[in-house]
Amino acid sequence: MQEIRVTNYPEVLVDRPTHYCPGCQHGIAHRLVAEALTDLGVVDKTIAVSSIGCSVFLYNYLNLDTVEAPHGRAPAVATGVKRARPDAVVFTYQGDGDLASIGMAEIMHCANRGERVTVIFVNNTVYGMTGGQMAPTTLVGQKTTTCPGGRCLEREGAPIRMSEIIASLGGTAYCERVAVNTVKNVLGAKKAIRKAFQYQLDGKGFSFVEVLSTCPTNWRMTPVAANERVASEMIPYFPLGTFKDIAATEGA
Amino acid sequence: MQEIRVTNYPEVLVDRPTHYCPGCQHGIAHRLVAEALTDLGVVDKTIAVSSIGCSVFLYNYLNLDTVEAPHGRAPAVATGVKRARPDAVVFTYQGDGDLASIGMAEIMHCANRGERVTVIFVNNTVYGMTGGQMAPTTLVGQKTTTCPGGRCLEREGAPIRMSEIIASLGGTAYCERVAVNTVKNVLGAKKAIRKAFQYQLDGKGFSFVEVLSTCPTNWRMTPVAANERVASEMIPYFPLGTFKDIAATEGA
Amino acid sequence: MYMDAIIAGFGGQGVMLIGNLLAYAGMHHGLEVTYIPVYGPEMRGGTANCTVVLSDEPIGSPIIHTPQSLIIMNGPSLTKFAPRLVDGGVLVLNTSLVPEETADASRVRVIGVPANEIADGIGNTRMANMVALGAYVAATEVMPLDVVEASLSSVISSHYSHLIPKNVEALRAGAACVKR
Amino acid sequence: MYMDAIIAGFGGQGVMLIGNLLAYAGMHHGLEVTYIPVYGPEMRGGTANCTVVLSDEPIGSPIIHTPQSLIIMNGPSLTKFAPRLVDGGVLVLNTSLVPEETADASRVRVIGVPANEIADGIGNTRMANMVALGAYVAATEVMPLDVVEASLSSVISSHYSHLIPKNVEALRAGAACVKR
Amino acid sequence: MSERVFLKGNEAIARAALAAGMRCYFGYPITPQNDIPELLSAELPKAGGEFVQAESEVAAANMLLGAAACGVRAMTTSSSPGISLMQEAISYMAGSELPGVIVNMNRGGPGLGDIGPSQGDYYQATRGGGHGDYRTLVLAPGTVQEAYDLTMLAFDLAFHYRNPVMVLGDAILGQMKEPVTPHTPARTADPEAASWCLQGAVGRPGRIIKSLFLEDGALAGQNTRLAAKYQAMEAEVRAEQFLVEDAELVVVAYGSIGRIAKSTVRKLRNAGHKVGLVRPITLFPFPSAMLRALADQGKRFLTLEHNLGQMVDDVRLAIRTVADSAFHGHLPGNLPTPNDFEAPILTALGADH
Amino acid sequence: MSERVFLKGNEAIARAALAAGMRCYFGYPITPQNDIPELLSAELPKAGGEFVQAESEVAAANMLLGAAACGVRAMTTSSSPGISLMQEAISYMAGSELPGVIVNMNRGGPGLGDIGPSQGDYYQATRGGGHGDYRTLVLAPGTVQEAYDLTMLAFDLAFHYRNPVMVLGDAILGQMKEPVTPHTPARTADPEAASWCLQGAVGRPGRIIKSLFLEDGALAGQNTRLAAKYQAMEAEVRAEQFLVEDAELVVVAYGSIGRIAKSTVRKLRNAGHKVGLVRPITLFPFPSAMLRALADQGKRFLTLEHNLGQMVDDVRLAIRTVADSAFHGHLPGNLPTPNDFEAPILTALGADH
Amino acid sequence: MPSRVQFREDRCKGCLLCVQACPSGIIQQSSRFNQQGYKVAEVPAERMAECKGCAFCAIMCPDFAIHVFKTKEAA
Amino acid sequence: MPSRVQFREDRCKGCLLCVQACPSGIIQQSSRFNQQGYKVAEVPAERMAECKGCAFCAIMCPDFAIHVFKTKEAA
Ligand SMILES: Cc1ncc(C[n+]2csc(CCOP(=O)(O)OP(=O)(O)O)c2C)c(N)n1
Ligand SMILES: Cc1ncc(C[n+]2csc(CCOP(=O)(O)OP(=O)(O)O)c2C)c(N)n1
Ligand code: SF4
Ligand code: SF4
Ligand code: SF4
Ligand code: SF4
Ligand code: SF4
Ligand code: SF4
Ligand SMILES: [Mg+2]
Ligand SMILES: [Mg+2]
Repeated sequence: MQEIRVTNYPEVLVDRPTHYCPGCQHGIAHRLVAEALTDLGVVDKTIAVSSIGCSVFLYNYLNLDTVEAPHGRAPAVATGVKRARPDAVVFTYQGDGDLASIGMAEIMHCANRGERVTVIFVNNTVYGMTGGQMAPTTLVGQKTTTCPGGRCLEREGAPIRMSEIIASLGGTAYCERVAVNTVKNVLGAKKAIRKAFQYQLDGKGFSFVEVLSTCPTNWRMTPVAANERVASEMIPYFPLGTFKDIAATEGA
Repeated sequence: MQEIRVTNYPEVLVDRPTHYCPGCQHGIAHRLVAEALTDLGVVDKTIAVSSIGCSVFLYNYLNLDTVEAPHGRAPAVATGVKRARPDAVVFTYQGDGDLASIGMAEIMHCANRGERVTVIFVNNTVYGMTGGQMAPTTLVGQKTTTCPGGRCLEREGAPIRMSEIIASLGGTAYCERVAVNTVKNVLGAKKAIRKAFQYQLDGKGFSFVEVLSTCPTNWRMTPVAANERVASEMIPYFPLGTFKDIAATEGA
Repeated sequence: MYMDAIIAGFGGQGVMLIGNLLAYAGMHHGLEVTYIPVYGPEMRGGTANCTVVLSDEPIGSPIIHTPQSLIIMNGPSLTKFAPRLVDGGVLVLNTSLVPEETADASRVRVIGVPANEIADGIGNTRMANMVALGAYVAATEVMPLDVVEASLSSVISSHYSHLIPKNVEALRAGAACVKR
Repeated sequence: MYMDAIIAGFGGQGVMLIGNLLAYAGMHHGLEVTYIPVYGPEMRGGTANCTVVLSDEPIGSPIIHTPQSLIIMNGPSLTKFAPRLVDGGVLVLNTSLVPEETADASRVRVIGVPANEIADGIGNTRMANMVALGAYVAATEVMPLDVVEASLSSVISSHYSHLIPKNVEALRAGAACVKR
Repeated sequence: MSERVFLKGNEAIARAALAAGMRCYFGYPITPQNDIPELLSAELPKAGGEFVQAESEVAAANMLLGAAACGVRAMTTSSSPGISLMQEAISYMAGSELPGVIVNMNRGGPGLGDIGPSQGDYYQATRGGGHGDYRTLVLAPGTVQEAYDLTMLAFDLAFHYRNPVMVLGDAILGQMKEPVTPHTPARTADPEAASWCLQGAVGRPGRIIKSLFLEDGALAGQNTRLAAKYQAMEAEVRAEQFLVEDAELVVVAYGSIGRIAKSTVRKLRNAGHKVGLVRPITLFPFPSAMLRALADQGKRFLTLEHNLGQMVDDVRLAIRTVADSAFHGHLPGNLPTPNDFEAPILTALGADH
Repeated sequence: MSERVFLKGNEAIARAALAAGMRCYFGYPITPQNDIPELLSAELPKAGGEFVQAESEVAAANMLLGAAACGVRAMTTSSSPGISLMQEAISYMAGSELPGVIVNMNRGGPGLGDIGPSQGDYYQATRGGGHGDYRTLVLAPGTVQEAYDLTMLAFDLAFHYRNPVMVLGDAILGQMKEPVTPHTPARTADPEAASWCLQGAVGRPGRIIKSLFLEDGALAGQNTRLAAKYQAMEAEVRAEQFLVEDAELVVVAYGSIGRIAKSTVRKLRNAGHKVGLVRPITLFPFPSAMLRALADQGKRFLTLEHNLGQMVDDVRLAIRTVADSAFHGHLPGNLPTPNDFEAPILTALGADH
Repeated sequence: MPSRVQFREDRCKGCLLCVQACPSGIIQQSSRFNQQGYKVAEVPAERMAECKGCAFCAIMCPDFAIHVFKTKEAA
Repeated sequence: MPSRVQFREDRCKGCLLCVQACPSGIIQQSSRFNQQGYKVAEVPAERMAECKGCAFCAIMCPDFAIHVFKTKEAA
């Protein structure tokens, strides 16, 4: 009889408490990135680009060479990194305010150029770090500190579906939307993130994974209720799935 | 027997020679805007937002209240104008470098918010004003001063199809791509531009007309050859047509 | 008249609320007041503190390095701020969480208040902050307690106004604890 | 040795090319040189001019307000620049487009050259610029003409190198026109 | 109306803008000024105005430009990195002579820095962080009441001079609360803007609002006009003097540091040191003449800032050839208290301590 | 290698960058510097480097930041409005201590201005148009050869100080042609960057390149380090002196205006006027000590700029308490010639003319 | 019903888009330069009668350089 | 084959996502506060035997606060 440990947190995941709020799923996303890099054996050739949002401290939790990008500009910074170090595995980790609002031009053009980088896009429908303002992905009716009456379709427009847009661009090799609200979805997310990095390694082009995530604090919900909202409100509007897979197309 | 003049240039079109190169179709696009505003009887409640490109001098040719926007930011400026003057008819006139490159974030969000403004997007696949550099819409293989070997899909990505992207955004009420390379197409373009303004007047949302246009100078072609290129190379990649019409959808 | 105070504790202990309340009361009492919150370097969790200045003249600095008084709700805050308290200054200490002996009673005037227990007694642990403030007002006599009580409605949203009497009770219990 | 020149004409008349050529030749002749183009306020069409400075010392300003010499290819340029020419300066004037009388021969040294006609004679109107430059070099003796001829390959792309002999012919025809 | 209300600096700015008749607000979230958009997102629509959360600071500043071109009172607010992103648009607004209010709640820099107070953006504010020769009026409140008053004034000045006006606060001013006496300003709109703003060209030639001047001499003309305007702004100089009359040493400090230094000055006065304070309230135009006059009286100077030395340039320029100024910089990243300035002042006084 | 080639200033910069071993270039088209990206789009890939036409100047500057973080030689180039858009990224680069070369071919402003020469961006370049306390080294070539040489130097200095370096030219320098003697620099790469740059964390903890410093005192520490570095940059001061020895009046002018003024000075000397010229080549650090020494000799000063008065602040600060400087600004929008400076110099000399 | 076209020669830039558009094929480039230096378009007098008055030329002209006239029977 | 879970209490933030995920329903919030002030999750000793070792709890934990152990027959 031998007791073995089933849980194996990858070494690249730094063993220290995170600053995230209880139930914030940035932690899960971090772990999945760590696992993918470890599984692919590329940890020591990876360069991370952290962005401005609650996850700016990514570098405190992933023991990687990392550069901090100005708000929204991670895809441009990643472009510079990848051009300087074509052999490195380069990824950005960005929130929805960062990527879909201020950084819209940079993400669109990075994808369109087909930069060989991977983007992990954590969509929690709100500006977490700055205290819960409206994001481009805030759902209609969702209350935030800058749409206190709830987001209004007429006034603020529809929540932006980034995966669908990114998938439509020429340079995108792989684009998928995942969630981490259930065990099954976490496992799916893990596969997607791994695949995204694999495509980068294979030089296929730009790869993009949108991770639906919770912000219990700014949703003003318990973590469990927030997690339930992912299934009840987010996934219906932001459907999970593969929006582009160049290999599938090539195979066809 | 009475001789009547068939050609009726609208009064808002200033009677002075333009600075455009021979065969440059900015002139046609200007005329179509002038005609639409005149037909709709809204000339004196129109505010134009000119952008940075060869057409920055729009205000020299259209006798309208006009503000000059920084490069790429016309949709943001137009948002400010429209919010300040909700009763005005507000439009931007932008080139492909302006709108699809530096101004990508502003056009996406202006459309997504559903600002009640009209955007005339003159796509000539090149940076005209600055001397023929690559634009996001430069066709694969097209030579420019910054892709002297021809645009390369691998390196610079695929030409961006803006109409398709804009049509996918929630706030867009009307989105159409037209050309002005034949009489028939000019007449179609005229209808589209008129419709775009009509939708603004009706408060339906954001309206967008992409006008395929020539830049004989920077294509290094005669105006006639340039005009032929529109049919032979541009339209096949940038198909003409309506990409979104909220009325058509509503009607259905 | 001039008085300044640093009020410090854990994120959830309501130190900002009583700082605000003290400042409001000062204003209602006709004084010049300033209030400034300081969040720790980490944005989420951690400790929090605020500074209140009360004066009958226009106030210069709203930030004070060597305060005349302290309300200390937890251990880390005592460590951080006690050394900066002026000699003879007033230190209201939540002895429910910090042993009274920890404070240097030879240098400053320590008012120990078992704030959590007293609040528990009233039936709401979360009012430990009000208990401490009541003790503070009583100890410093910076203004009459009823001005503070009357100001409660300025800091408690109308949604929670039914809790005002309980808060009054907590303030008074704190004050009573000093009188004894 | 010091000489400066403004060369001006319509957009298509090749004034930039001969400015460049003159500067290159100066460099090959061992001189310090500067060349600077000026496009009109309108970006497309309109007139164009450039300034060339030649010196055996390091050159200060590449931009000259009151030049020592001019090559003027069209009417508007004469109007603009002739008043700024120094007294006694050299004015090479394309009399094919500007009547020689227009220039103030009492103040400056006017070299009238029917550049277009001469170029036409050689069989290529577009070489009027070279005719004018040939005249200029002959009139100012700023350097031997063969240095200019030898520099043609620096400004004419290899694609058009077959035209070099014609350009030489044009330069010489211009020079000849002064000698006479 | 004379009831005192207890407000954060950020709230005071938002309320003042509402009271001043602001019609449009454009902004993008950033600490430490989020109270402003948050308050306005609720209140401005109620007042019939337009609140737009822009996609970025670049967009916000350009929206401001658009609304300003229509002659309406409009504002954007941000903090340091966001203000950097606005520099192109601010230069365009200045070049196009457009009114508009820009609030910078200065935080620590450079780069992402921190979210604490700093005066690191003085140069950027007063010398135009954007390109070209232009100036914005810069108002630097030291109290929450002043934040309220100067925000109101900012709209008036913006329209009077047809120029962007910056209100330069910091994380202290934004977050601190003080009693404020709200009031209704004399003006809440600018009817004279009808003579230049965009409305639609009814029965007149189209108006063009632009900063491109290509024709020969046109840009020179525009720069001359602008320079004359900046000169005229001298009329707006404001500064607080505190105990300078018999002072040997004049401390010069603005904004939050100005008021904190005031506490130090008061304390040192009580200890018998002859020290006074000048607190510039307008940073552009700078109270050079006032300082120069004090220099002429033989006083000495110490400039205190929450940065590594920026305003000290303006102080030294003001008093050059007569006197010079010592400098003490409190480092961004450290919170300033009155104690921090005691030693530097005593040193400058030559007193031992 | 010592063959002279005839190059535009823009071309010289591009060629110098290639010779200096630049690996990555990022840029966005703007007049009057398009020759740089145009040349590099053809040549850099041939040299094994990466040319990227960025979607905007914002993106270009951030790409530069990314490449710099990897320790490779990288550059971006633009002109005034584009440089304004880079201010946030430049502040981040300074805060993160990243090397990188930024070229500004200054055009007329503010706003869209024109495409002619101007020195309107002096403040922005030397005082950090971005937020926070930071400085970039600023090199101001006056000749095409200097444009070539200083571009090479810029890469060395960027890596030596781990700081952005700006090469500040103008539309004159960019468009004019002069003979240049190309050469191969001593360094074309920076192996010592291996000690800090991002490569992948092989057998060592991950490296973090950042400008966020939230922990107590951390940002203050970073600002102290940066200030010390800016102090150390004094070692790089460069300026040209021309006929100053026996001059009564020293003209101070930089870049294109410096060389144009040189012609005027030469002419006035020939006419017997005792005038000399100091042409600062580094604008930050500024040659204050040199000017101060000249002031100590009793000379008088006139600052000439192609703007409304910016560098004159630095001249006055340098010589304050000893002397003062007169100022003459040639207006952006007007092309400067040596004639334009005669009257101002004579006036400053007190000579009649 | 004869029609005719009129070229505003000072506006014409000689781009020849009108030539391309004219269904009658009657427009050609003249050998005349205008002030701007462009060889302007023209319809030779002898072919003007072939003009249909369709205005296709004007529709395609980027420089508003063409006027088209039709002659109608009086009502 | 019994399994067990171990909570790293200093890491736990009491979010209870593990509770939601556990198919055996054996995880609950304790009444213990950790240093950070969170009421940590726990499996009561008496129910540990019900643990399947599926690690669903660990997969859902955002704070890497859970270790899962399985006991195998030795080979
Ligand atoms: C230029 C600039 N603008 C604004 C900010 C303030 N800011 C910091 S994080 C953030 C948004 C974060 O939201 P998101 O990207 O959704 O990430 P989250 O915190 O939700 O994970 C903003 C606006 C900034 N740092 N820089
Ligand atoms: C911030 C900024 N960057 C760059 C420029 C230079 N610039 C002027 S026009 C232009 C591009 C014009 O191309 P496009 O929008 O396609 O218009 P076109 O001239 O082709 O009609 C550029 C890059 C500028 N004025 N401002
Ligand atoms: S604020 Fe939201 S996104 Fe940020 S750590 Fe808390 S829960 Fe996570
Ligand atoms: S450069 Fe191109 S777009 Fe510009 S006017 Fe000429 S033809 Fe038209
Ligand atoms: S009107 Fe029709 S037929 Fe007549 S010239 Fe024009 S295109 Fe030709
Ligand atoms: S289309 Fe117009 S501009 Fe072109 S040739 Fe014909 S008339 Fe002239
Ligand atoms: S391993 Fe499975 S059964 Fe055991 S506690 Fe975790 S989720 Fe429950
Ligand atoms: S999921 Fe993790 S952090 Fe949350 S309660 Fe369970 S063990 Fe604690
Ligand atoms: Mg978010
Ligand atoms: Mg274009």
